[in-house]
Amino acid sequence: MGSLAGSADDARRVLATMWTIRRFEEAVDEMFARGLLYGTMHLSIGQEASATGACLALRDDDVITSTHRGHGHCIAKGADLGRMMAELLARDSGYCRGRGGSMHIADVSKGNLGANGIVAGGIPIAVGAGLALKMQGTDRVALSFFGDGATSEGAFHESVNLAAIWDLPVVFVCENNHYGMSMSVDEVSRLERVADRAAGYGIPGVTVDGNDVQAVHDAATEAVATARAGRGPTLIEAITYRWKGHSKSDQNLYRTREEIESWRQRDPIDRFEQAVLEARTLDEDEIRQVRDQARDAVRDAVRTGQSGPPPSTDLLGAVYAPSEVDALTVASVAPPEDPGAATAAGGSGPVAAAAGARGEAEAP
Amino acid sequence: MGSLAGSADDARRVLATMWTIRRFEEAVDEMFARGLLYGTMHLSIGQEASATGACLALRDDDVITSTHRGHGHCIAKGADLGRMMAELLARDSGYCRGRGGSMHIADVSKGNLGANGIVAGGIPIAVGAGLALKMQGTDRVALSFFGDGATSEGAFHESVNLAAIWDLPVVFVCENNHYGMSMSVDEVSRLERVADRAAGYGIPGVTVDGNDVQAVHDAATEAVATARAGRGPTLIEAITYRWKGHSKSDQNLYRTREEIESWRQRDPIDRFEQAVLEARTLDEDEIRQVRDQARDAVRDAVRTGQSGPPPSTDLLGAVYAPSEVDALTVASVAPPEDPGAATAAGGSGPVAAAAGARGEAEAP
Amino acid sequence: MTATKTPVETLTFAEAVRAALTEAMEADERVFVLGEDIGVYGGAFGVTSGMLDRFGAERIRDTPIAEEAIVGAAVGAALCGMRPVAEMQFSDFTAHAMDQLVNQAAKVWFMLGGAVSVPLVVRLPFGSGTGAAAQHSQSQEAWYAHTPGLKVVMPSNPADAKGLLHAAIRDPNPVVFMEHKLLYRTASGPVPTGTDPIPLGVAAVPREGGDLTVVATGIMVSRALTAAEELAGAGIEATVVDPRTLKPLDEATILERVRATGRVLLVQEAPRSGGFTAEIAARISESDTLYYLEAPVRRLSGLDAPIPYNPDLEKASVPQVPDIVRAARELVEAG
Amino acid sequence: MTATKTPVETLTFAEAVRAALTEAMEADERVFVLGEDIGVYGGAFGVTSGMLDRFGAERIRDTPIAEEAIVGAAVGAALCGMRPVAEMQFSDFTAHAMDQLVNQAAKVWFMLGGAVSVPLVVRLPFGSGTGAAAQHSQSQEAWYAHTPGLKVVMPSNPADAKGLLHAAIRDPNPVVFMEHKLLYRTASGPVPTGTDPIPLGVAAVPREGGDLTVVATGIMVSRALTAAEELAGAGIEATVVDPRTLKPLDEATILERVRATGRVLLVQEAPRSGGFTAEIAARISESDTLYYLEAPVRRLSGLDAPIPYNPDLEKASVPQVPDIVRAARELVEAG
Ligand SMILES: Cc1ncc(C[n+]2csc(CCOP(=O)(O)OP(=O)(O)O)c2C)c(N)n1
Ligand SMILES: Cc1ncc(C[n+]2csc(CCOP(=O)(O)OP(=O)(O)O)c2C)c(N)n1
Ligand SMILES: [Mg+2]
Ligand SMILES: [Mg+2]
Repeated sequence: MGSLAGSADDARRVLATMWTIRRFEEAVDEMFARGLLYGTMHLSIGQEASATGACLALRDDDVITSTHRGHGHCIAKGADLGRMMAELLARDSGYCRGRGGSMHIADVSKGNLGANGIVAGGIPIAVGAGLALKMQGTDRVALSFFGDGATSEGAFHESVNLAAIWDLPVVFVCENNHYGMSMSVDEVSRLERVADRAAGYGIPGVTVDGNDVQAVHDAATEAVATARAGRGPTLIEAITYRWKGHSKSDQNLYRTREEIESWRQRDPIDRFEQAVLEARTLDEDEIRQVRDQARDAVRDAVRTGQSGPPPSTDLLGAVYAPSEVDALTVASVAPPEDPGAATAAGGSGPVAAAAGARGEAEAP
Repeated sequence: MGSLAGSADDARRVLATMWTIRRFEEAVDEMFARGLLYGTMHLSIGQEASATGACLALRDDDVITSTHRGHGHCIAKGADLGRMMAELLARDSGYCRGRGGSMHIADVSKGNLGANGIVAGGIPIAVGAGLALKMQGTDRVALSFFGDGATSEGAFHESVNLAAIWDLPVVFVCENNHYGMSMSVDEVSRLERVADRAAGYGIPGVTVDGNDVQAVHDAATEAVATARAGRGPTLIEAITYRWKGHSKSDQNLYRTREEIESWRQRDPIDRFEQAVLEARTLDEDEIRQVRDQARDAVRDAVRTGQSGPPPSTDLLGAVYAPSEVDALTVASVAPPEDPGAATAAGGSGPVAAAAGARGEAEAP
Repeated sequence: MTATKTPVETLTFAEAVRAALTEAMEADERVFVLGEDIGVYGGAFGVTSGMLDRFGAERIRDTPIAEEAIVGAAVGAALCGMRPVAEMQFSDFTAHAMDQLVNQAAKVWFMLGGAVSVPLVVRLPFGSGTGAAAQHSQSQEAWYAHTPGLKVVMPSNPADAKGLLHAAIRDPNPVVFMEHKLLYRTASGPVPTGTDPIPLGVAAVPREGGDLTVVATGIMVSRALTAAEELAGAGIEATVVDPRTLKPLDEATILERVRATGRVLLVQEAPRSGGFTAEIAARISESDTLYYLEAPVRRLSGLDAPIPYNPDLEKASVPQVPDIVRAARELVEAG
Repeated sequence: MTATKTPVETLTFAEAVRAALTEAMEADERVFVLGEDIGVYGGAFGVTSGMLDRFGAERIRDTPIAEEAIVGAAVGAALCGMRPVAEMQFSDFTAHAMDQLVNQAAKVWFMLGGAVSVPLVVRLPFGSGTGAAAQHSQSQEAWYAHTPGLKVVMPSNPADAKGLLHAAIRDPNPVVFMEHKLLYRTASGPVPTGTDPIPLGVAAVPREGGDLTVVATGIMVSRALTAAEELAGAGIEATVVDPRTLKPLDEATILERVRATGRVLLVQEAPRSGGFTAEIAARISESDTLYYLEAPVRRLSGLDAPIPYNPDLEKASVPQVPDIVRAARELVEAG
């Protein structure tokens, strides 16, 4: 696997993603403070490397499930910032038409099956996605993000086990940011590492420095390859830290100022920039350019979001999909760029090219 | 730990328990076939050694949770056969006053918190029992029986983890009889052994021959000692086999006649009898006597059960405990034989001698 | 009267469910079934018996005992273009899967702004009468009907079971499909061949009579029909309405029939308090149908108690034919 | 009028809950609290704030994120002589714990023949209005009220919160204690000092008026009272009934008040279909109270939809004061 910091293209892409996440969430934080946003928010500032490194290991036609702390995953999987911001601003132009908010942003067209307000709620869904992708005879992969706290849930256990015994193409990425809300990860398990949970399922478990985008990317790339090859799931633990409180109500009583500060010193973006500079892949100016672009993109997004129309008030009409909706047409998420690719790679499953099932007409 | 087969007292006790379970379930099987019993039954014939060996490692004041296949646990924890049979016959004199049936027999006075119709349903309850026993400052232990199939449930995961991190006095006994209904244990996990699941929780996991009562007893004794000493839970896997179908509707399509026959050859009772004979602890006559006593006790139980009155028809009056019921008075399960013992051993917990809390009068 | 007659075959309720599953799987490769012991065992109630041989282990997919993962995997598969049918071995075990059913499946379409639907069927063998006691005998349709985003279907006979299951599988929304265990073998009747769906949200009126209307759900429909025969012998003619789907509910048909007879008896197996027929009573009481009532609404329900093991008590816990006859007589004689 | 007056203090709803917990823990060593982030964090809504310092980590017991184990451990502890109070961080997460709550806790006393009881309280912060969207805003009291073996309490003000929680903790049965999140800080009022319980099953009638009866639950009680003030300005006098506990339900008081006014408006936050007020409507419609009605029963409920994020839509999803005023006027003017 190549060095991301060593390739100008990769370095730009990685930096652009990480800075976009950072700037997006800083903007959100500020807007919230100014009373422009409603509800609550869970920010991933300080954790940008895990979302970025993991999603970079995916193809466009792979899918992810995300969490309550999902802005980073969403951006890294290619979402439109304007539609994200519009959703946070509860507009009709938002991804969820203003009905979901931060905890439910999804971008199905890019294979993001959604943030989730339920801790561990996305994990079984990712396993089902992996099952579908396998049954459809594709070599697409489902990657599930979740936190350290989520591994205490029964849903984690049932899901990882199911993916393991069915050799499903699923990658489990635990973003261990040391806390589930106020609960230290050290207190919710006797294990040294979250990745050691893998031993209970007979699957590979790897722990990486989650603030090292290269390390995350390497681990994810290998796990994705394993999954694509039909050898089943991997559990990746990416050790990181959230700089901000758990949510808007957090007073940070369970951790020290010093601890937070020490992790700010381990800024994943700064670290990657240093690597890029050391490798002389990009110079300071080029890096600043990426950073400025991220800032501008977020500013644009705020404007786009704010100019969005208010949502439809027909709530009762929005509860059930109308019978004309065929799941396939809306849910054939992220078709491969070369429509032949997936079919070529697949065809061995029982439902080869599900898109053709029942011969329904489908817009290209 | 001494050899059970080498001590006449132990040998008699073990044989009596195993034969009682065997004869009880044979009787139940026959009664069901003759249409005398209602509902369904899950028989543990062939698995007698695990219930017997594990319960023998417990004190009277320790508690257990049991399963749908719970007659053996119930008998091994000292239940009255007549009340068990009365329950199966749906009489008022049954343990549940005819309301529970086979899947819900409990004998709270002996520390059996109940069979359970929900797979893995008793596991969290055992953890809560362990928590209570610990908080009350006792050195009592909770032991949870469950099957191989139960380890796929989220409840298993959450509970074992909780017991592990809180160092609760709980012993998890998985009776691996090779199948969860029709599902082979090999198909529900990538692991070689169920006990390997322990690795995911940082607790000891041991696999024993579940048809060897001595092996089960040794493992349970050690696990109980660990628990009593405040060092937390152990997962014991007892490998065994059920001779009968899963329940009354089972056609045994998922396994071969040969497989069943091969396990009948490994009869845990026969095996223990051979060991006793080899050790010359008891002779054939003495063994026959134990066996006959078991048969007679079961016959008596059938008679007692059948002579029980029909249950109360006041169902609506049976839904809620009346407000005079203080949980403590009914739930101070299995007070230690020497009332001083538990208090002496405990007293360190925050609720020392809970029986004294609020100074309520309680019958001795 | 009809120009062409659809050929029918006689099937049990279990066979009708199996027929719908089989036909749907043949017609649409995206349909598959997952659950505990549905393969070689054929399901706890034999519903999927023989389907493993026909469709193989990929599409008749035996799972570990892990209800949350079963429903969750079905949700994820549905999101990605499949049309899963998940079986809970007993409806009671859905207690383990409520997050995926209620917090995920039911809400995705709404919460994600209509970006993606969850075409999922969860089959729930439910109800009492088998001696399986409190944890294996519940009737919790009211929970699901109170969950926006779910559709709730409760067929009362083989023909409806087949037609409604076809509709449920084709529906783009999550559908809870409730099958009373006692019906599987005891209910037998003519079932149209072919794969025509019975649309969700249309009540059936299997019997017409002028003296009272009995609205009954699930297994209570056949008991109501038997009771109606008996009542007819005593000169009381009952209309029997079978909502068939609780969500969507065919309120119009129910209210119309209640108005026509002026007397209504609501019959469900579920415990009384907060049961689904309370909703029907409420709809009557808040509409002008109220003015047509010649006697108060009458509900017959299961007791507000868990289901006991003892067979006599178990029977006494839920409405039986004589209870319906008695309540109907009282209702008619009241006014 | 009363001879001796209990001293009162002014507390918020959250403080009142905390006071009851604190007093119960001081009075009875068997009482302890477990849940997520209840220790140093003080609970997601600050209810247990400061209690860790007072009682220590053994009795204010922070748990992993594992709702089934939380409730299950509470059940096991209750069986063995403790009196646990389990907090679900949001009521919605009970979806993970339904097996332990419904299949275990609710049924043990009945199913085990009265051999052992489960003195357990599960506190559920519930309801919409915080912008937390569909998975954090539900009102599922109807599920619990439809579960024989559970008691269901829903206080509407600080004094009731405290007194009812004392009763719930002392009750030998599992009690679901529902706390509307919006009340925690906004509801403030006089609360009697001391540990007197308010018995479960006794409705309150915080306002009397002859024109109609409004039966409202939870946060809808304060909205109903505000609406009643407004209505009084327009010459319409409303009786407001607050059931306080849904199971057991004080049916007698409700029916009596409905008979006295001849008009009834039922107000709940939960979605309409199958909501708890349907049960109240049913009880009215099946009793002779029906004959006293001068207009059909009127229900105001949440929409049959998940709760949306957008604040305007969120508000529009559940009854607000003007909705109550409007419905009451229509009801009174109707007949
Ligand atoms: C089932 C469930 N339980 C509890 C919560 C409340 N909650 C939201 S996030 C959170 C902490 C999650 O910790 P972790 O999984 O480590 O993710 P992080 O917040 O650290 O990213 C909790 C307890 C929830 N949303 N869902
Ligand atoms: C939650 C739940 N899921 C499914 C069932 C149906 N069921 C009862 S026993 C059983 C098999 C259990 O297997 P195992 O745990 O190995 O115990 P065994 O029957 O082999 O003793 C199943 C699937 C149930 N009772 N509860
Ligand atoms: Mg975390
Ligand atoms: Mg087994």
